[in-house]
Amino acid sequence: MVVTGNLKPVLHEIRHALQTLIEQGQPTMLDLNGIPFSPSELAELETFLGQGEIALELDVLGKTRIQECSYAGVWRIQHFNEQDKRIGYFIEVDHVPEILRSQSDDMREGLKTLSGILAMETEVTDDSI
Amino acid sequence: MSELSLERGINTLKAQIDAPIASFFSSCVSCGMCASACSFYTENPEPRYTPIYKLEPMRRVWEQNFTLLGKLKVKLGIAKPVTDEMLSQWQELVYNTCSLCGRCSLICPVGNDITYMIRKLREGMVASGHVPEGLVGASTRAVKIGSPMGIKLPALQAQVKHIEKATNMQVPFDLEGAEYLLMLSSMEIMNYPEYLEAVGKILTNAGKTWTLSSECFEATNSGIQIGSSDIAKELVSRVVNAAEKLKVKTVISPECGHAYTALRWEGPNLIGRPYSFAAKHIVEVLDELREQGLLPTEGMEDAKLTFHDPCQLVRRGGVVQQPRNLLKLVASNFVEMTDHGTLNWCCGAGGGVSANEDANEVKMKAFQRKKKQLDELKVDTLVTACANCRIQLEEGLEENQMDLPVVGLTELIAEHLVERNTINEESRHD
Amino acid sequence: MSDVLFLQWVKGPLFSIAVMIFVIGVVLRLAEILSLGRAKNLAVPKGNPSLGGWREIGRRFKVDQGTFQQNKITVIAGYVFHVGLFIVMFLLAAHIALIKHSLGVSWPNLPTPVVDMAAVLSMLALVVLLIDRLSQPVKRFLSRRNDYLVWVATFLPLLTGYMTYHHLWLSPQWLLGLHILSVEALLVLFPFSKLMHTFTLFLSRWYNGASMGLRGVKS
Amino acid sequence: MTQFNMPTVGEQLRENGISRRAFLKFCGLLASSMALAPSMIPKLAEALEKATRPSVIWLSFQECTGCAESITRAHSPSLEGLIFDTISLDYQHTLQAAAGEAAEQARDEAMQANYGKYVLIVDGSIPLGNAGYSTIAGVSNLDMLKQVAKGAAAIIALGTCAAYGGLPQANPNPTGAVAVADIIKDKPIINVPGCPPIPVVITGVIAHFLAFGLPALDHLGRPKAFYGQNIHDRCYRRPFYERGLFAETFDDEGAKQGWCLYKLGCKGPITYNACATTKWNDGTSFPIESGHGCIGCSEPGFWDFGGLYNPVSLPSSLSSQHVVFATGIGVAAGVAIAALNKQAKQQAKQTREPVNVDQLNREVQL
Repeated sequence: MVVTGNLKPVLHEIRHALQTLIEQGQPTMLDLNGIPFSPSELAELETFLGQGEIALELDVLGKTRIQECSYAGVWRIQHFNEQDKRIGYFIEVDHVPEILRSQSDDMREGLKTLSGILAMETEVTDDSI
Repeated sequence: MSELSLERGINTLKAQIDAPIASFFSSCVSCGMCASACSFYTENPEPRYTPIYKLEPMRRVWEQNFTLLGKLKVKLGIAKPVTDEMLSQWQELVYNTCSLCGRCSLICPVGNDITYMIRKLREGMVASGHVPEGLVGASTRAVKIGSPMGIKLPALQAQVKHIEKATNMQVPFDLEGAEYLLMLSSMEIMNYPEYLEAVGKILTNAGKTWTLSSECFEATNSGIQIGSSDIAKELVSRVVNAAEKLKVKTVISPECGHAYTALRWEGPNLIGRPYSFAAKHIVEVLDELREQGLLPTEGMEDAKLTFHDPCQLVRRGGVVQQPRNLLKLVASNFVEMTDHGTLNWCCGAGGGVSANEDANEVKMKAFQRKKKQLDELKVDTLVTACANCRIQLEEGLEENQMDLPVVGLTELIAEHLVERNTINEESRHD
Repeated sequence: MSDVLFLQWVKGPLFSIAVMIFVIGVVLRLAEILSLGRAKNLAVPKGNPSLGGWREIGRRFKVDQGTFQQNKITVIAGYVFHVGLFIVMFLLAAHIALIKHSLGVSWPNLPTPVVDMAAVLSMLALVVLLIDRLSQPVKRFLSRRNDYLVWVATFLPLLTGYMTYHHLWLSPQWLLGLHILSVEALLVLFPFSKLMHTFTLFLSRWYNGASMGLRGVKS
Repeated sequence: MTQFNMPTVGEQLRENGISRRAFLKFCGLLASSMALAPSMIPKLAEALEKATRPSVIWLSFQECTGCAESITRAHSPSLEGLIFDTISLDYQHTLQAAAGEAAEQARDEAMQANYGKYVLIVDGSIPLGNAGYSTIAGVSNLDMLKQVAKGAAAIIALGTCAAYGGLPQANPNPTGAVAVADIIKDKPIINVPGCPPIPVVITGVIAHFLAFGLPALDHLGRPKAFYGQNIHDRCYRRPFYERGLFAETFDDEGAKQGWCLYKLGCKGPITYNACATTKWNDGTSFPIESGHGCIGCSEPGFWDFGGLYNPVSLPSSLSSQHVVFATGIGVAAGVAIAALNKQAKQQAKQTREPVNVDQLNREVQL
């Protein structure tokens, strides 16, 4: 069986990242695509990380699936393309994955839209009066 | 005839260099292990005494005449030539500090027969006139008088008479058709007359016919020691002529190392043909008699004794087991030195060193190696089978105030000999 | 010159030239040696000369106790170096591929880290031997320029090979090129230096052993 | 045609209906493809948001259009497609609608409008042997390159041909092909070699240029981010190499077991590229994973490495015939040398005079 020997260091890195998050509030991201694994090691990694309470699917440029692992604060983020082929695989160690947060610009745009709609509604209401 | 010169020396070396020598020089990796195999180095650790270094003149002649790169170096004028100065410097290394004992040849990890090369280098030293006076004297006496120590026939005859009177034994001269022709070394005639008596007793007792030759009794060969095949050939021819004239079956080389090498191995090559007789060392003959049951002995030496292997017998002659077989007949407490048999250390005086006054000091230093071996064992008696070794051992022991008798193996056996006539008579009485 | 041009140059024409010089040189040197001949020995043999020759070829791989005690560094480091070099030269997959390519014969290889370790041990042994050569009076005295040159020529292929495998210092092309170049230097030097002992050692042992065999000397 | 006030990349993307969350995903994937640390993702997003959409002039010289194929054949809307859409490709004679004089005019206009600011992409090598070997609209490649390079902010030499000479330069290089960097010395040049380069590498380089300017380059002018990894070091088959397990043929048991392809000519040990991590066809696989050795296409002179199927260590011109030939010469020379040696020895033997003791005595008395 092929063993790259990369599994152990990655697991330790995750542990260290979680500790850093707790102690310093610093989030960490790991790019699993950049690290060669053998199929058996990959399977081992999945088993080790396990399944947490949350599983989400986003629809952005193809699907993006987000799962919390057995360890709170450790997130599994998998990006897929339109053909549903995985093109990115990250481990993010944070309270909430960055991609889930609503972005300030988007919020500002939302606020603008929301305000516009409400303003229009007010106008309509005023007209009706 | 022209005088000896550098040119003649180099020419002689060129004629000596053969495939083995070219291979040996090509193989040397300068590991220095031959130094540790040589008692002249170990007891006198100057790097220039390293065996392979002693061959530097010959290596240069080989390189400059028989290798492409060497010839190129000569053409470019960057080759270091062999000069008269160099050879006179090397005389000490080639003669005084080498006994041709062959231990380096045995140890060398790449298999170089250094001793073989030293022997050949001496040919060049002779042709260029760089030889120790002692060896020239010995060679001259050997050629002109018949013995390196200047002993003439009458001296031997006197010895023989003395023996005949004392033992009631016939010592035949020039007995044609005898089985054995007994050769002697001057040292035995001068220092150890017991030897002749002992061999005579044993051979007669074994019912063998044997004889001395009045034309040639000297077995040693100064030509081999000085390294002149011309002189060696002259000397060995005398033995061959005497043996063939008397039509003997076997010529017995005495208790002497290099005489055996000269007669057994170099002789046929010097005269350019095989012998019509066999050449054997006395120890070989005795062991054959033992095998044939013709060497009955009685009584055992209970003194702790050890055997000093003469180099020319073990490393250059393959006579290792025979002296041990013989010793077991007569010694109950025989012990071996740490390095024995083919690995034995030289006494320090072989290969012409004993005849070379220049080497007097260094040969006693080389003896220290032997002394260490003996100190380890603490024996009561030291046995050997070479008169030259024996003299060196006795001298060395005396100088180092060691009270240890040195005995010739043949004499030791003779002392325990049971007369076969007595046996036969006894059996008849039964 | 770019690293690739360099690599192509050393891998291509230069390697062919080096191998040719090596082969021509070795054949020539052996001819030089063998042509000097050996006189037929007329003494009645006591044993079988060729048997003695073969016996000595084998026996001299072993060292007697006394000699070993006096030459521990030479013997141990010498053995480690030679065995290591043998493993590196003949049991690394890349080298076997080269031999298969140029001679058409091949055999199984060893795992690369084993070969790597052999290379490291071999280099360490060489360093030990060099220090020994410089500090032992006899070795130092005997050593000529040739001895040091051959040391360097043997060390460099090991070092550059090691560096190539571990991607040390330069680009792999440079390193592989330098490695091959260092081997080429070794090949060219080989026939004209003491490296020839690789072949002549067997000749020498045989000659010496044959002489021993003839005399019935069994060591 | 070309606007003087180009929109920013962010604006451009949003115009194409990409939400900010999608943009964030895009930046994450982009960072991943550029081998940037994930912590760089926010910085990348911020920089890209504000980067000006650049004008790009793409010149194709002695090339096969494989490089353009590589980037344009990707599934849409792919990451590379998206980034490709953010640039204003003002001249690319394969892709643009205009042809002939109109096309050349578009190039002139783009050059004038964005002089000193546009990005020049070159694929293909430039023949120096004879100007007529490759021309566009009657202008030789050499002249056109010099002319367009003059006003470029930076040049991306796309593909091994533009970066190092590539196939046209392979021995014996009949057209005298050279790389962009052999001609242009006074402009920043980013080499993006590969035959072809990996699509995301192409766009990654563009994105990096847009977001952060010129990337850090290695000694061969390649962005370290993509070409910093040795294929052999990152190869998933590396453990087999370490254990000394090699496929000997393409269909033996070793090949089926996925053993190392070194002996089948894999050039991974001397090749730097992102194939082993980024992979091809939307991350599906890369040559070694598909059972074929790396051919080293992102390295200079890869065509002349000595056979695609020969191990890297093999000499490129030595054959067993050389060995036989050399042995022959050696034997012939050996015979000659041997004759000389024999003669020298024979002569020494013949001229050797015997020594006698009288001579010795005279010598000693001297």
